[in-house]
Amino acid sequence: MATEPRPVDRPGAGPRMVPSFVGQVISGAALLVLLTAHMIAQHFIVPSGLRFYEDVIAWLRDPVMIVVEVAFLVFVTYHALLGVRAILFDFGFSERTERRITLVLWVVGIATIVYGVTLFAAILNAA
Amino acid sequence: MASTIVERGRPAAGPARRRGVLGWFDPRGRRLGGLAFILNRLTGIGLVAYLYLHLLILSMLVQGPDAWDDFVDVALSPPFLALDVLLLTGMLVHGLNGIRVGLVGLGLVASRQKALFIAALVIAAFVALVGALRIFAGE
Amino acid sequence: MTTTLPRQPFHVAIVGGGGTGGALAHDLILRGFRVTLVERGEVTSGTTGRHHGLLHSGARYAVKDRESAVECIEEREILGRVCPGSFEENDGLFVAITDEDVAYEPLFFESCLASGIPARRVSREEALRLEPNLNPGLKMAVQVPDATMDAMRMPLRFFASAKAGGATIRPWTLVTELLVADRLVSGVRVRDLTNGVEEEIRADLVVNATGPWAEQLAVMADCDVPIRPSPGVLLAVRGRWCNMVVNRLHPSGDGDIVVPQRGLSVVGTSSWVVEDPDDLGVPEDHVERMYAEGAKMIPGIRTAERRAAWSAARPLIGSKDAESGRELSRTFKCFDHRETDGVEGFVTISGGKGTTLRAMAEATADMICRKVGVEAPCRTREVVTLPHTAYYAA
Amino acid sequence: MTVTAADARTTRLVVSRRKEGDDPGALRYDTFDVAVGPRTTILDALVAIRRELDPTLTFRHSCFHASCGTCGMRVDGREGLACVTPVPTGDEVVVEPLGNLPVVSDLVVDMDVFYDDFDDAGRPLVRSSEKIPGAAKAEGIDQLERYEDCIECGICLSVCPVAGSDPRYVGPAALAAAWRVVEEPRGLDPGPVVRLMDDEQAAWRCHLAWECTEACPSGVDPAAAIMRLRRSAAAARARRLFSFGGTR
Repeated sequence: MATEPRPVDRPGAGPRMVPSFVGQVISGAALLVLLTAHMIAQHFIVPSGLRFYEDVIAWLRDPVMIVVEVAFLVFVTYHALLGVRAILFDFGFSERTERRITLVLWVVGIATIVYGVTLFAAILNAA
Repeated sequence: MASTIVERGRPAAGPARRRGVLGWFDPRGRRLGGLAFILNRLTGIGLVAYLYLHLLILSMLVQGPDAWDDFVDVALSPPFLALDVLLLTGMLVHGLNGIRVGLVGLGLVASRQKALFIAALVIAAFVALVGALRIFAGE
Repeated sequence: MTTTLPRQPFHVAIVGGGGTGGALAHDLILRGFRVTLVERGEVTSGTTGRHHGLLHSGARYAVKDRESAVECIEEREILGRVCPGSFEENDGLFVAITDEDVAYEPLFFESCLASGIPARRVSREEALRLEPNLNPGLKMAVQVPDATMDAMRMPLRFFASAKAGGATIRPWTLVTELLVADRLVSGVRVRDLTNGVEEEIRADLVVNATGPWAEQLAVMADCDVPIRPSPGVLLAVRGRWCNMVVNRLHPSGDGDIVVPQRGLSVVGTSSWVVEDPDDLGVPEDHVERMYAEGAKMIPGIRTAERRAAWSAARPLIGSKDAESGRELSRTFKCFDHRETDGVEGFVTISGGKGTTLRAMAEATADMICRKVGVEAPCRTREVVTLPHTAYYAA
Repeated sequence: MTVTAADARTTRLVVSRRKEGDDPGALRYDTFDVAVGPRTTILDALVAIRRELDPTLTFRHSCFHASCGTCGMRVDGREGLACVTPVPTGDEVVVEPLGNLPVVSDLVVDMDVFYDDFDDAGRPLVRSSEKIPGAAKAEGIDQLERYEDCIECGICLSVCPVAGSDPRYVGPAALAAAWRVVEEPRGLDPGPVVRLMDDEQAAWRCHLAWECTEACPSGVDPAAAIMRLRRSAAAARARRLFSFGGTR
């Protein structure tokens, strides 16, 4: 169905701290580094391709890798949810709905990171 | 050769190109930049879905070696490997196009978007091909 | 007998949303009238918008039509003041290519000065420095204060100002009949094309400002207007081939002017006469002539990419025997149909050109004031018009 | 348009006849067969329909040469100026109003929304002169992306996927107008314009689909203008950040 345009409001109150686009570019750049590391390290350095349980656990015990993986988790969650937010904002909901979306995504994001870190610890404990 | 009125008030299924939210994904009439926009959005949504799937699957590691290695056996079957190739391609397209979006979108190279998109696609295709060969060869 | 306007303002209905109608609406509003303007399409969609965009210095008319030339140089100065920012003050260059052109130059130059147009002789070398794309074979040139305008946006300022002053501007409103009884016009019957609703607009006076359509409207009141729709072909090519308006230094003919418009160059024009201003056509041989004649001044035009070719109908005042339109004057004329046809409440303004739209409005409004016995001076020489965007923006 | 027998053909035009206030889902088209020649444009064909078949057909037009920008519409789903769009050679062509602007009648859209944004962006400036006195060349005319080339047709707004789903976005034309003020301020202070457009609903809203630039009939390149505006905005932020006591 065609969307019938509504009257345009003036742009918002002014510059935010960091435009979400810039946030997306910065986190995207970080991901380029971290994801490349994640992929190369896990699938190219480890001879077996880091697939089987023992390999994975051994890999995760390396403190450098813990830092890299946690940083990766944080940035990927931020980047992914900011992307979801950008898409949702393009629907043209009301400003109130947009504020709610932002809030919900913050909750989801923190939950994701907490889940990821907890999972990390649990895996290492279980092994 | 007289001009004539043929028909009045024909109802139509819809406009020639969709507007609104579905219009984002309608490739008709789009040019290269528009296709990049569509591709970025689709791969982005796909990657978010994969992220959560990935986090879910990793929880199997908690259940110990047997559960995990059984899963890995399944994941090494050809249909799953094909999904891996798809995932790799999505990451490459999104990531390389992301470089273009970052460079162009901050006004650093405001007028090279087309060349950058083509470059991103070429590199993505090449790396995806190499990756696919390796994935299916089981290294 | 002169009075001020009554408390219930005198209502003028203007038919025709071209530059003349817009400027008249603006003028009448400033004089305290109530104004309703109806136009069957978008404003400026008739002749006004198809204009080549030259703000005349008057030089083109200096030799043969002194009256028009003086009108132009005066209006050029006034419009520059009341429509600031709407013109590119690029001047015009009349270039002599042939020996005949050179022989014509002294008469042209003197006529410009005599009409009050500041003209300056320019050597071949200087002309080529000013406009490197000119035909290097040119002999000499004369610089005059021509300028270019946007054929739609400049007139739009008058609509914007009239609207802001309270005029009702109704595009997409087709006049289906004039309300005439006992040889008195009391309004128009219109159809709102946006919703199909028919209604009557009562007015104390109806002004026919329909340009080349003037005769079609006038016959609805059994009146006669000696208007000849005289179309000309214009050609727009890609590329800004000149910055000044380049004219051929010779008696006005086909394809002897190149007007820069943004990234285009407009070559004009030809001239013939038609019956129906809605059915002009674009004769391909005329387009070819624009290419050929334009290239004599600026050779690059010969191979420039064609962006568009179109026809515009000038509303020329003249006898029905006119064949090409070139012999007709470019001045304008107001007709009070009480005097010409014994019909009261109906006035026609036609003839003229884009540059003189304000003067046409002033003359018409003066006539209306005289008719009604109202004393209200013209203010359009001083009041700066609103930007064109104000016509649309809320 | 007079069409000679030799090169004449008949094309079927399917023309949108939606009116203001109609249910947006209830699309209605009238179909006309029109004689056309090789040079007949969509605008010529519409004028012929109005003259010969249906005087109630409404569409915007003025200059007939891609200079006024009034006849932007969608021909077979693609935006263009009717006056320079030849009638396609197929049997049938669908003509519809621009998208992302309210329809007034048939092919006429309401430009108020467009111009409102536009005015805020810094009114379009028309150069008082492009001539550089005594110069051998009209310098910069080819090189500069001239915002004055904008003919305010609304096509960029119609093709923009972001404007397509969210009317709060100020849109490409207004942003390009703003950039023009920054690029060549002519004595004005461009600071407030940059600050106005440094906004999530303005310069930062674009998703780089680049459709505006591709569709622009006048070569304005609004997308690149938006990107340069972002750079200016980012630079202005950086300056504010590093200048003590500076306020935004």
